[in-house]
Amino acid sequence: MPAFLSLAEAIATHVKDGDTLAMEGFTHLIPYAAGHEIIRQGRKHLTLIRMTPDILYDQLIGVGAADKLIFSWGGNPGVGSLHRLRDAVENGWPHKLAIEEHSHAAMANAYEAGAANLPFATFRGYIGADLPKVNPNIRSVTCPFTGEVLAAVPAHRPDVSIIHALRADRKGNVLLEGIVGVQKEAVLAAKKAIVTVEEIVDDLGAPSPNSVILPGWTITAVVAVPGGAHPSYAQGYYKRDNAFYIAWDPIARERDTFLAWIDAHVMRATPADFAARRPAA
Amino acid sequence: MPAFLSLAEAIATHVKDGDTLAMEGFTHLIPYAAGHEIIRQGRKHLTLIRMTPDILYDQLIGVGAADKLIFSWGGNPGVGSLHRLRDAVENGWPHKLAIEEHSHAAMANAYEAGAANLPFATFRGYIGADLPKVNPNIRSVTCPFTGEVLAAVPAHRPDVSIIHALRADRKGNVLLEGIVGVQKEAVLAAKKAIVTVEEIVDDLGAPSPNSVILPGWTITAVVAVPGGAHPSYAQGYYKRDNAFYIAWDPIARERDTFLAWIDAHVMRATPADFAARRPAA
Amino acid sequence: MNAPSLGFTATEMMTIAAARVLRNDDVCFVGIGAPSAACNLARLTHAPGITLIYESGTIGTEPDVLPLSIGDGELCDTALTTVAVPEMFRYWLQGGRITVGFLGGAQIDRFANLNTTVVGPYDAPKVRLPGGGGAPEIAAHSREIFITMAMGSRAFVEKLPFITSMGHGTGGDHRARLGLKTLGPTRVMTDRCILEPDPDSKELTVVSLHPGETREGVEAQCGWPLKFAADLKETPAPTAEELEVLRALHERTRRAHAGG
Amino acid sequence: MNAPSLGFTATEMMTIAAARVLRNDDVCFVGIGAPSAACNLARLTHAPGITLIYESGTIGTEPDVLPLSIGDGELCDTALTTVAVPEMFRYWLQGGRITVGFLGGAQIDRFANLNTTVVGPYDAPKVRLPGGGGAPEIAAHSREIFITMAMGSRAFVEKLPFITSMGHGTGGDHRARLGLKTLGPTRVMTDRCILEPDPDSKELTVVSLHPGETREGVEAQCGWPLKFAADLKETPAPTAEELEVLRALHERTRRAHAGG
Repeated sequence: MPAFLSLAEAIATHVKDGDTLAMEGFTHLIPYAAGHEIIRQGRKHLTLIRMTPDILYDQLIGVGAADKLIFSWGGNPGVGSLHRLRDAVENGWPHKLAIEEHSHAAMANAYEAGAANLPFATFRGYIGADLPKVNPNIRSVTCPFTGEVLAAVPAHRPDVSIIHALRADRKGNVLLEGIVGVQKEAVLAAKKAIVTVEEIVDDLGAPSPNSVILPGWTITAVVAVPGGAHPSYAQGYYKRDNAFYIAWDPIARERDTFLAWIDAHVMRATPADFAARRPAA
Repeated sequence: MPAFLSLAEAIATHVKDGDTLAMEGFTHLIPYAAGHEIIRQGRKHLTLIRMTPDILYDQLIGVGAADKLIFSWGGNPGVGSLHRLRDAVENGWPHKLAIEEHSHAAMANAYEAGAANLPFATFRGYIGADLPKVNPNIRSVTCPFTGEVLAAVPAHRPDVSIIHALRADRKGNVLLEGIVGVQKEAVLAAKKAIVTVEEIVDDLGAPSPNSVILPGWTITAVVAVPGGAHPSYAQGYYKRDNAFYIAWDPIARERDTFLAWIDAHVMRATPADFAARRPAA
Repeated sequence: MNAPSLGFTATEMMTIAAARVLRNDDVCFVGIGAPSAACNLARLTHAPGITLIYESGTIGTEPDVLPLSIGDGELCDTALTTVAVPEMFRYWLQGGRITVGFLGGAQIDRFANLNTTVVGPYDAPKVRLPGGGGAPEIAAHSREIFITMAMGSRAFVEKLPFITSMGHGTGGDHRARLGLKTLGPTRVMTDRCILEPDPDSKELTVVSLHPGETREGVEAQCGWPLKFAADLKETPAPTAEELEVLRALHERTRRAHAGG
Repeated sequence: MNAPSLGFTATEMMTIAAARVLRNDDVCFVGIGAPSAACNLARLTHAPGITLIYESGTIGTEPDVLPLSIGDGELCDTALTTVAVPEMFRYWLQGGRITVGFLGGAQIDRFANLNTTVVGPYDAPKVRLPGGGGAPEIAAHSREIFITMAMGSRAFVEKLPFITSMGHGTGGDHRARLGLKTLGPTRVMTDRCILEPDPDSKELTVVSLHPGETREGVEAQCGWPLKFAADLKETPAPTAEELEVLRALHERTRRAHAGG
């Protein structure tokens, strides 16, 4: 059974400087509150894994928490650039960011392989593309039956994975629904997993015998943070705050407006503030 | 959109002598009615793929429909031997049956690889076991990052896969629930797929956005056969007929009692008879 | 440039041209932006049975408004089913079940290779673009690829600094030599014209000019010497229904995303 | 053989001995037969928090009656969740999340290797057994393996005709030399005694005789010269509660499976 902790306790106990950290959520259920807590606690030298870095990692990169980013698409979805990510890669601000870049297929397969405790993932990928020329972690294996050469990437095995889910029961079993992305794989691939949830309930209320549920014994810590995915969303709880995604562009474009935003909305805020940010469902 | 056919039409049109045929259903949702139709239509020289041959393949093997069996566990679950399978392997009755034998992990991974259009599946398997000595389709690949040697098996790519599902809607979309086994993978790995269902409805009534649904455009033919999984079961429709599984042992033990049963319950029966065989849910 | 007097914008023409080539039985892997608008326009007009798949895992989705991201809740709410992302890339894309993959990019070359990764050297980029996302494997595994991009001499370039996703490579049978059995890019719908690869060389060739466009005007927006088909056509102007449905879709979308 | 006067059968003793070694925080990969009875007995007595997983995909199941097959509807109805079989073998078993895997077989050797495949030559078997099913990978990936088997000189054999699943191979550090980090078989619960591998040689050694059993009686049921621990113990007889719960479970099961 996982520990039921406050967000501050969960991050303080389980996320260390230098960790390899995966925070997942494919547009849906992105663990923003946890990311803000990591910023507040001043973690440094993180290796951040995430398919779509999104505003979450733009913030972590902008404050200098990350030494390295492993990713496959680094934009503000439907809006444009992640300006803090670009500033780090193009100008080395606040410091140089190492990148290991993959395709979505590679990243998804790498999580899947990690969950399956395999050392690598194989798939038919990167054909005719240039990424293998710049990423030494893209290699190949040969099918022992047909001789076909396929792409191979190392499995993701984060020190810690953090996801946001709909709800947990009193045993720490966790329910995901809707766009479930790679969160289950991220949790099962990790040495430790922290799950923030909208609420903790007596009965998960899983609608199907095949609902996506992570048993409590696969999770290290469960934290209730209502609204903890904002400006991402929680299916059935509140909608994606698309207006915030659009508003982020000018905020992140300049270093001073970014730092002022972080100071006001992260450093001077608490996880409880997320509850008030939820738009209607 | 799939064709909505009678069972006789579906088998006559899409299952040919010599085909490689996967009929799946892991204890739950085994497509018995379709198997009986294949027997009635006298198909021969089939290569049968199935993790757990079960009574279904005992019947097909006993009537001589199969030249080869690819499998991982050939027993009557909880009861004992599959006597027709044993008679074919031990005594060559009604003719010699070639076998390609794997572990469950290998078979499940081979379906998964087939659904993913990969030529092979890799997993950490068969360590210290003798099966690789007798099955040339168990080979290995080496991880290009760690040097670890892993097991490899060819992907399953059946000519036809047949499964039984709970229900289909008018567009041929199909819902599975409960123990879903490898059926989704078997359908997606096959060149053609036939799905028998308990009923065809206006609305699938999927309880979760993540319900296991096969879109109609992945299926070749849909056939309504109420009770079509008996003596296996359909979650929420009728229970597994455990008494029949126990009763099968003496029926199948001798060739003449087996042939008499096939004559009475398959050759002289129709798909409609399955409806009457359903125990209560 | 389309004169306002034409009654539609160049972007509308591009979206409508892309929508028209979609078929009722297509299974489309949809990207955000013009592809999403085109696919949903097709669904709301001539191709009501089209299957739209977004890489977030939503299969057979029928959104009432265009999503801002590929994973808006609207997509899941209206989908036939939603699968995990590893399954999406393994069973559905690599599985060979997609008939049309939509791509776009910051830059394209004459063989319809695309760059969405960097401008300048990879290790010291002048402009760091978002990266490939699903594109490398969409380009490989979809039965055919439709590209939508606005023209411009910095976008349609002689040589890409980085090939994010392969189109026809160096042309000819390059795809086949790499073992690909899919068709690759078969159509490029721009704001000014439609291009298709030459059947043999695979070099992109203008086959249709949008209303009001000229050869010279289009050539000026392309960084390589552009070829034109012998039987160059004019793209039929948007119909009233196409414009009406597209504009209503955009208006619903604007209202939905402005909320918060 | 246990005399009727003991008040319990040898099979009951075997099942109860197996149940006792299960812990409240174990995650068990359960097979049909004695393992299923043992795991559910543990759950209904001293280990209510135990997690039972059947290879059909049911995770955290709490059946009221024992399933006849590993995929009875009862397992799914009472499970926390039910996953597809490829996921079961990839994420849950190979993923290293199982603490105890239960195995049995037609034959076992002194290093707890098991045969459930064939008696006689593989290509011309005298007896064709069901085959390995999940066993080869359960044996490799579970943190430890508990084996339940009734003794007999045709079951406990000097040399296996076929190794379906590896126990300790040829003994000593054989598992480690093959790269395995799991413990392999740590306990064999039979109808007459409990055996454990010697810490160094890994040869199975009798550590406890069930009530009423003798060294000679047990030796007669084993095909190799059997070793006994220096501090050989007697297995505590079943308690009244253990017998009551087990018999009630079997009675409920009989009633349920007789229906149809």
